Amino acid sequence: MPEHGRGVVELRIPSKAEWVAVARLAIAAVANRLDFSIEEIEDVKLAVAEACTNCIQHATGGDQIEITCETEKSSLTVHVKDYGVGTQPEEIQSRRVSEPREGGLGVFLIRSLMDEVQYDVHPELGTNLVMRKKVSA
Amino acid sequence: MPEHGRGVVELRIPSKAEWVAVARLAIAAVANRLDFSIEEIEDVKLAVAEACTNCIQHATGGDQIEITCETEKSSLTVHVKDYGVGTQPEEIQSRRVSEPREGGLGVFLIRSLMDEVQYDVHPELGTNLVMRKKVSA
Amino acid sequence: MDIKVNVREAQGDIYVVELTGEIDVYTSPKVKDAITELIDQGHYNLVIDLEKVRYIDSTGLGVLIGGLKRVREHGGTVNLVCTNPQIKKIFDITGLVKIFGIFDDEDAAMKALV
Amino acid sequence: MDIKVNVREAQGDIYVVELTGEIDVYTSPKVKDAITELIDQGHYNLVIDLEKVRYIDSTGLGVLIGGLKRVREHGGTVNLVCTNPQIKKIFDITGLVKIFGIFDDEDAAMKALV
Ligand SMILES: Nc1ncnc2c1ncn2[C@@H]1O[C@H](COP(=O)(O)OP(=O)(O)O)[C@@H](O)[C@H]1O
Ligand SMILES: Nc1ncnc2c1ncn2[C@@H]1O[C@H](COP(=O)(O)OP(=O)(O)O)[C@@H](O)[C@H]1O
Repeated sequence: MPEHGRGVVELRIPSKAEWVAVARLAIAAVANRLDFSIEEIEDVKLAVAEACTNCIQHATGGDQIEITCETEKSSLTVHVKDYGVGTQPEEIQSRRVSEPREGGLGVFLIRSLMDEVQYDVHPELGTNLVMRKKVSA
Repeated sequence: MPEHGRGVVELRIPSKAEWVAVARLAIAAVANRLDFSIEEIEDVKLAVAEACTNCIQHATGGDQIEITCETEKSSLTVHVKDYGVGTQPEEIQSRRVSEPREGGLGVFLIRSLMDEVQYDVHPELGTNLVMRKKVSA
Repeated sequence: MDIKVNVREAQGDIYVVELTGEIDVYTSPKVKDAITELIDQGHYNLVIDLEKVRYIDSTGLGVLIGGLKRVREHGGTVNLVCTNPQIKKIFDITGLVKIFGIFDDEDAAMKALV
Repeated sequence: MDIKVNVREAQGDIYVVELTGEIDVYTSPKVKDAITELIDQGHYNLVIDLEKVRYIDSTGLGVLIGGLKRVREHGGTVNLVCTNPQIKKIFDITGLVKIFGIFDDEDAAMKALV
């Protein structure tokens, strides 16, 4: 496609497990508007899904997740915002797996798959995650 | 899946042709949460895409399309709203094709594919289309 | 979410337009351009193969109808290849089944043109 | 956007859990239940076939890790079947390749268990 749209797409889903698939498919469709490879689209999909999953599992009391995608020719920025009683900033960390453990992979995956990741944590207001992926080609 | 979520999903896309595919995939993912058949999901997809296409082609000046999906156990209601200078209510009509003509199929398809369709036309404020599809099974 | 257009000459000055992908308000101009180019070059007997089309909306239908109208002015016609039930259903409910010849494969669509 | 779980007994008290679909925060409890049931019944050597899994997230990985930990307590293990490059990549970057045996087909995964 000759022209790639800059544009903003906003999505709001209930903060429940069954709706994460909607966010995943929508973000894949948005990423598909850019020159991302299939692998890069999968990366964005997983990162956004992990962010939503964390909102659902950790943001107590928030009932909606707001996903805002800003597309430019060569990068996609995604904001994932919840309105739940969040965590302390120092809680959010990523770690490499040295021994098998069930939890703690989500933030690690987000940081691995995206080029820039920033958490904006307001323990009383909710968490705002901003992540950016650049088109490699 | 044993439990089917009632829920509201909101999507906002730029009123440009390249973004209709995002609405289409998102609505398919939402419809997939209900007990729709594959054929019914395709119906909803096309109806919502036709509605978006009309916003893009006819709602002069509106730069965003707002799609709101309300899911219940046995039906999906979709609102498609634009903020463009719209049409006169009597313009919106569907007709059967008796001779080949390029235009005028969109509203006809929407009315054929969905169970309930209501246009709320405000020539100065934009058009609000509400359509509903029931789960047949 | 894209369309690929592949045009090739078959026997007897019939041209086959093979489409792959989704035809919507964004991609249909590309289909229209391909059909217009063929007609401008004087080819009025076309087979449009929709077998690899997963989705078509009213703008896509409009492009097909527009092409049919133009070739008819020159005594030609457009036959379609389509077996996808969802897409056939769209041709059904719009009444376009009565206007287009719709065939199960390219051979049949071609034979009906000669 | 759903998961199918198919459990079957193979030779030598190995159980194969074949998953089809997407494993995410919504569907992974179903996978967890199937694995838990096998372990509760005393089956500690499992092959989990991910060949028909198109997508897995961290909750899915968590379920696999949880299963592995439990069978290990009984001297068993979990081998995975996976060739999908995107999914292998997730095991790679999380370091889980070092913890799971990952094989190209069920036969290989099974032989490595015996
Ligand atoms: N949206 C969020 N709201 C509140 N806490 C969060 C959010 N996202 C991440 N966290 C915190 O970050 C921690 C690490 O998350 P993650 O790496 O996904 O592992 P896990 O979810 O298994 O704990 C979580 O346990 C939680 O305390
Ligand atoms: N969102 C909208 N805003 C303004 N006018 C609309 C809208 N939706 C439909 N219309 C009107 O309804 C008419 C019929 O639409 P449609 O059946 O899709 O055919 P076409 O788009 O080819 O004209 C349009 O020509 C337009 O005047």
